[in-house]
Amino acid sequence: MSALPVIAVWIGAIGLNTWLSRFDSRATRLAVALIFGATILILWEMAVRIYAVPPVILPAPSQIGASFAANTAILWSDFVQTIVKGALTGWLIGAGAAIATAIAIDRSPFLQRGLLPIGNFVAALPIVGIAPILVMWFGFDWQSKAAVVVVMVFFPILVNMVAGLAATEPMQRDLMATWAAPYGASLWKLRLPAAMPFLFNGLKITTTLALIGAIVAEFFGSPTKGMGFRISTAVGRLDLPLVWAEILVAAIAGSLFYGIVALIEKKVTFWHPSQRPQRG
Amino acid sequence: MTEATASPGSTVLGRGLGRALPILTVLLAIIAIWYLAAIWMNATWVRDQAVRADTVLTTGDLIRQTLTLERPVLPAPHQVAAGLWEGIAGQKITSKRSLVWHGWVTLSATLAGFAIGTAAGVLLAVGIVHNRAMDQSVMPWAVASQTVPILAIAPMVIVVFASMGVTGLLPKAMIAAWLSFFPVLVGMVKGLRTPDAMQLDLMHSWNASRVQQFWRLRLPSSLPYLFASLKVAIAAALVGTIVGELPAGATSGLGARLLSGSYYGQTVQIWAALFAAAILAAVLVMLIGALERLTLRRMGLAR
Amino acid sequence: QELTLQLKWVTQAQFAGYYVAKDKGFYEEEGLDVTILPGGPDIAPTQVLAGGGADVIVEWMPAALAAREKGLPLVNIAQPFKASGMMLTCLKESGITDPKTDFKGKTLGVWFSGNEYPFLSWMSQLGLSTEGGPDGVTVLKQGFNVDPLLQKQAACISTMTYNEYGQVLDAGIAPEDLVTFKYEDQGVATLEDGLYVLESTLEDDAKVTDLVKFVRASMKGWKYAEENPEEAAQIVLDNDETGAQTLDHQVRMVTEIGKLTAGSDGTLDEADYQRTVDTLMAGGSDPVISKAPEGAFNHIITDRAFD
Amino acid sequence: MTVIQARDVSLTFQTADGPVHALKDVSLTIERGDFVSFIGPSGCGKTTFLRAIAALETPTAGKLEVADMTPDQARRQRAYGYVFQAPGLYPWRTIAGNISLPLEIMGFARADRLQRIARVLDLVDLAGFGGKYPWQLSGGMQQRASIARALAFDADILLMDEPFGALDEIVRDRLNEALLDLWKKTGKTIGFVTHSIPEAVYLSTKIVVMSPRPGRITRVIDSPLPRDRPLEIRDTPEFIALAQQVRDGLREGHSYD
Amino acid sequence: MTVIQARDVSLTFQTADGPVHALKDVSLTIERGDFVSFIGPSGCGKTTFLRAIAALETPTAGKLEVADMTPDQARRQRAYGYVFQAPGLYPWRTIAGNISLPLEIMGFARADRLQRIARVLDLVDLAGFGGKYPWQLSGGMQQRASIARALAFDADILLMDEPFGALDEIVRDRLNEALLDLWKKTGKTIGFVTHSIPEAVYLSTKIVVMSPRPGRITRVIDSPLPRDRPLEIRDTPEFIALAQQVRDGLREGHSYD
Ligand SMILES: Nc1ncnc2c1ncn2[C@@H]1O[C@H](COP(=O)(O)OP(=O)(O)OP(=O)(O)O)[C@@H](O)[C@H]1O
Ligand SMILES: Nc1ncnc2c1ncn2[C@@H]1O[C@H](COP(=O)(O)OP(=O)(O)OP(=O)(O)O)[C@@H](O)[C@H]1O
Ligand SMILES: Cc1ncc(C[n+]2csc(CCO)c2C)c(N)n1
Ligand SMILES: [Mg+2]
Ligand SMILES: [Mg+2]
Repeated sequence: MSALPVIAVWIGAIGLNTWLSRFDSRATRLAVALIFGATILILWEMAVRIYAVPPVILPAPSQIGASFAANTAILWSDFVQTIVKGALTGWLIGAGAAIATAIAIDRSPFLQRGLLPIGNFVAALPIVGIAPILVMWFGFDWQSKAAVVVVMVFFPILVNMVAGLAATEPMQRDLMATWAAPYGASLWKLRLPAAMPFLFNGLKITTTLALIGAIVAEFFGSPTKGMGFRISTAVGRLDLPLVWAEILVAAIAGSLFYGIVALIEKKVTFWHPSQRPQRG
Repeated sequence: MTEATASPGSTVLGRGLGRALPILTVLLAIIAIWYLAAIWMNATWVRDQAVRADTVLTTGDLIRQTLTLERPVLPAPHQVAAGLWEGIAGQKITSKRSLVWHGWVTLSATLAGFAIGTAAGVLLAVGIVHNRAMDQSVMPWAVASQTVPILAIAPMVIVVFASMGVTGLLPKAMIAAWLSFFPVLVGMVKGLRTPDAMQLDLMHSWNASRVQQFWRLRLPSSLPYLFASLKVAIAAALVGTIVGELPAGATSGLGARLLSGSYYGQTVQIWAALFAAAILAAVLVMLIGALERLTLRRMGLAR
Repeated sequence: QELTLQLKWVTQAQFAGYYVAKDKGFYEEEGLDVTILPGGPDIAPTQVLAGGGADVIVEWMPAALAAREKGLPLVNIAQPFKASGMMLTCLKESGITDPKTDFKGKTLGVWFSGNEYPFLSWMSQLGLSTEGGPDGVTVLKQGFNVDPLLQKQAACISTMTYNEYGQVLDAGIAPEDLVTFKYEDQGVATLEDGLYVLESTLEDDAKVTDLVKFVRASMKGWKYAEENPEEAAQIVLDNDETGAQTLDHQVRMVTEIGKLTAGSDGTLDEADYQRTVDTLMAGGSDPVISKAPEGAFNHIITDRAFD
Repeated sequence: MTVIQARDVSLTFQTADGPVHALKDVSLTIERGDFVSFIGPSGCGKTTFLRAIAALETPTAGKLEVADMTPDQARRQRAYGYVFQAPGLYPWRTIAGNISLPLEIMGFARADRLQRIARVLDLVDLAGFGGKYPWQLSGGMQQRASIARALAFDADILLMDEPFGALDEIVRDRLNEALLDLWKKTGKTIGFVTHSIPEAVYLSTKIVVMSPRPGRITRVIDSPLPRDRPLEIRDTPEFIALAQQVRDGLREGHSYD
Repeated sequence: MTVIQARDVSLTFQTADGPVHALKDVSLTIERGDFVSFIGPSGCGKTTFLRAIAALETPTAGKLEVADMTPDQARRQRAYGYVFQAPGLYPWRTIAGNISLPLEIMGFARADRLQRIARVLDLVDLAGFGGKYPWQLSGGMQQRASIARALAFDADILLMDEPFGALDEIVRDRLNEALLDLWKKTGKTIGFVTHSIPEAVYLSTKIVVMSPRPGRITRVIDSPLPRDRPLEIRDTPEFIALAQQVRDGLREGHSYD
């Protein structure tokens, strides 16, 4: 019986979205996505209230919102510590190193064939195993978090970049040969631009990896701030709304990070068929 | 220009060697660097100990000691290899110290999570491709779902499941599923959308129903994409399981092994468990690769 | 009767009493079927209790009282541990001899997740800020092991007399090279490893009967462990599924734990309780508990168990 | 008997850059057994018109009838086979499997399917290749297979959109001969899009010349050539004159792309 | 003066299915200012021969000289421009940027580049489109841009591999006329691969007919047509006779694909 209102809201939202989705314009697309998200929140709130779920198990969205509003200062400093210092720095260093490595081994198929399988192997190492080791090596502040992120993002970006550098069409390479282009010119004017769609694929995948890595690494030692630190201590204090507020920050930051990279991708690879405005 | 042409007289053996040689070379280089790093990183400790014990070290002593520490900062490759060997072959596989036993515990949850994640990913993808409302609602939030630091809240997830009476393998598997459904979803949506306009038009001109279109066109076309995603997904499922094992009472599984090594500063145990996990991941990915080749060859998609 | 016990930490001799009681059949004799769930760094036993995953938990009093203020009505039903085993262990070479003067500007490793409260009140008694700077201390959230000390990332780290301290010694650092500050000696000790249940559990007579049996059998286990350290260590080892423990370490741990359980028959000493509450209320700007809790402990179980 | 009847058919695509008038007031009558070629510069709406007949596009104005039904009814009745420029064979099915696919979808029985597959493979001179996969065949053979697929379910109308555009001249000659042969044998009505003037002239009974922006028909030329056409007919003065007529038609409506 | 000289050139590809003899004992002399067309069925080695001249492939036997150098020396001296069947424009550069690319690589100064770009855009009738991106242009325009790119650095030799294969007949006619015009104006030596007999006959001073398996030259036909060729020349008896000659040559070496 108590499930009736939940089901009613659910069905109502589905109906609304089905109707809206028929218009398929920019605005309705956004609206549909937002309605979907809002529905989930409402259902969550209703379920928590109707079934009297204890807040130490699952707080209601309203409680999370209140905690978010009450703790903005803490959330901000955690955000700076973990995402700006840890994740972003690590991601930039990792991406830079991966791109440089890809270009460095570009001329040596031998190295590529040797490095890539091993790279895939290393990428399969679970971070929970690497994190304590890196915390031991690089200290407990954000440097070790950045190091974890570097390790996590390096190989996915490397693999994509190497594939991208090889992704030119034979005809495009032949053209370069007919102009007797030296290595540098064909790298700079052909292969790097052609590699961009692949590179951005790697960059996008690794945005969420970077966040997760930085947060989890904090479980293995950290200063007294940071999102991972806050989550683990707040769980210990049963301050679940704060935990979820941190998760919310992570989700927003992650989506923004992804969105920004996707936006840059759009600017850089405007020419790629997947980015061009549809003709006809 | 000549990349594609195999040199004449190349044998299977020669080709195998041609593939293994670069890997071996890089591997050797890594091991050499690793040894140097081990000496360098462990030296501080060895020197401090010498000072504390008031002894003088020769370079030979220093190097020997850095490579044989019981609690090294970085264990030497042979120490890790010995730890792995000890864990895999040195125990009865039912022993709690056996990596095979822990590996099996992890594997079973991984496979369960992988199965759940794959099923969820495929079903969502089918829905998304066939229903515009679902496409517009689910897809943006699927991306957002992956930004939730599931690894950080895994302990809570376990507790929440426990409060609902779900314990044992399933909570771990759910975390694994959460991580693995996303690549499957993305790959499958892409795959189901690969048939080009002409192929869809052909189906249309034959007045094929949606179900016929799905089974005879969309699904077969999506398989290459599906397999590519499955490889990512199974590795993700393994990571999810290991993370889920840490708080699941930390009793067994490679994750528990990793963490308990960490509590007691047993670096060699950590590294052995780490490598066991990576090897397991590599084997799983290879298995899917083999399955992929088999299927695609039978379908005539791999030449 | 089935009963689930959630431990605060991984399987080790810290919980020897319970494992002994189970292995030696003490629970069975009382007609109980007890399941022991090991804990871990990321497990908040209070949360497990709230979620219904366990009937009884082993928890430290600061965390339990904090949870009580958060609205989770925890009640202490027994207190096998009389004394606190927490201490700060410093490298002698860091030059720390007196907490009052030497902590300034140093980095200290502290356990969080509800275990930071005694430390914070200690620092506030010393008048030291925990926000770093030359006049305060830099606090490092210590992970699960003693690496920060060995790697000299911290001048001092938190250790338990029975566990981490031994690990530091095992790592090859001699006791002469270390300086230790026990919380007991600093007057900031709080009660550790008590047994807690939800208030609602105590309203159920059948449950109360079970708990009485449970506490009685557990205390029997503790006394047995005190008297037979070797056997107790072996039992713990047999119950450890990770296979990471060593017998030597567990034997030492049983011995050290014995010193903490020695003074207790399981009944909570109200004086100890009051001292814990006072320490926590003195927690400086951000006290753990803002007002003295009421009904946070209950002697019903121990009274019935031991008369 | 009239099979396809278009009256003032217009078709406008709404695009981001404004409307595109792919077809504007197109009227045409095609009789049973006609071989009609559509020729015209790129973008003049040939494909769009053929797709409209096949109910793959819907006209925005005018009336279009196929076998006395709406195009969509005709589609549901499987009144036509459609051949695209690229063979569009499924790589995971053999040639026989590919031909079988529409038959399966239309619910033909297994025995009937096998018989039909054998017959059309024979018709396009691919007997013996049923077990091969598409990529094991040359481009010309693939295109013949795709024609076989469109023939298998024996629709009365065959619509072909530049089926030989990607093939070389010699192969094209052969396939043109084969197609003529097939048409004579089966008496099907064929709509055929091409870019090549000789091809259009060689094959058709009726040549429809179109011009772009907006897409419309500028000339409909009825061919005086006999139904029997050896390849050498292309060197006859009638043929050359007809070709010139088509070329003139094309020039009229053509501006430098 | 001889510009390209091939003596007994053979080129064998080693493939998984055994060696493929793409060229076998090919001998040919091309004089300065010649317009040479290569025609033949698919797989007869036209592309391979052109690529060998451009030093994109290396003959396995025989001697090949370009402007009295080895092909590779000639390539390094940037002795030729090459146009592929597909336009092969870089999508991230505008049309002007694409034409500029080889000039940048060859180190032309900026001012000179701009001037050359303007000149060749004019030459291929694309003035005003320099700022557009390739995908914003039609296929014909893209192909003209790629020709402009090959012309920009003024090599003496122009090698073109089916440059108009993908275009429709009318556009093709126009581009053929433009190409002839350009050739007359600049006096370049042109090597041109095509599948179309009329195209080969219309453009060339010399038609090389090839046949496959192994790839070889079966006929070299010198054209008696004058250098000035209006489009209407294609209806003259000389033209038709020449075309017939080429067709005969093709038939000789051709087997059903
Ligand atoms: N789906 C569509 N959306 C928008 N415009 C379209 C669409 N399909 C075709 N067009 C436009 O309609 C016009 C006619 O296109 P159509 O494909 O019918 O030409 P065509 O004669 O077949 O050309 P081609 O010889 O290049 O195949 C063109 O301008 C084209 O760009
Ligand atoms: N890189 C290569 N490796 C192996 N075989 C090749 C390679 N390039 C071409 N060939 C083979 O060499 C032969 C000649 O090919 P080529 O591309 O020169 O023919 P073509 O006359 O240009 O044909 P088309 O008209 O189809 O372009 C063919 O049999 C082809 O399959
Ligand atoms: C993250 C984390 N770190 C430390 C402790 C403190 N702690 C409580 S019991 C125990 C075992 C002693 O060896 C320890 C270390 C904790 N609970 N969680
Ligand atoms: Mg078309
Ligand atoms: Mg070619």
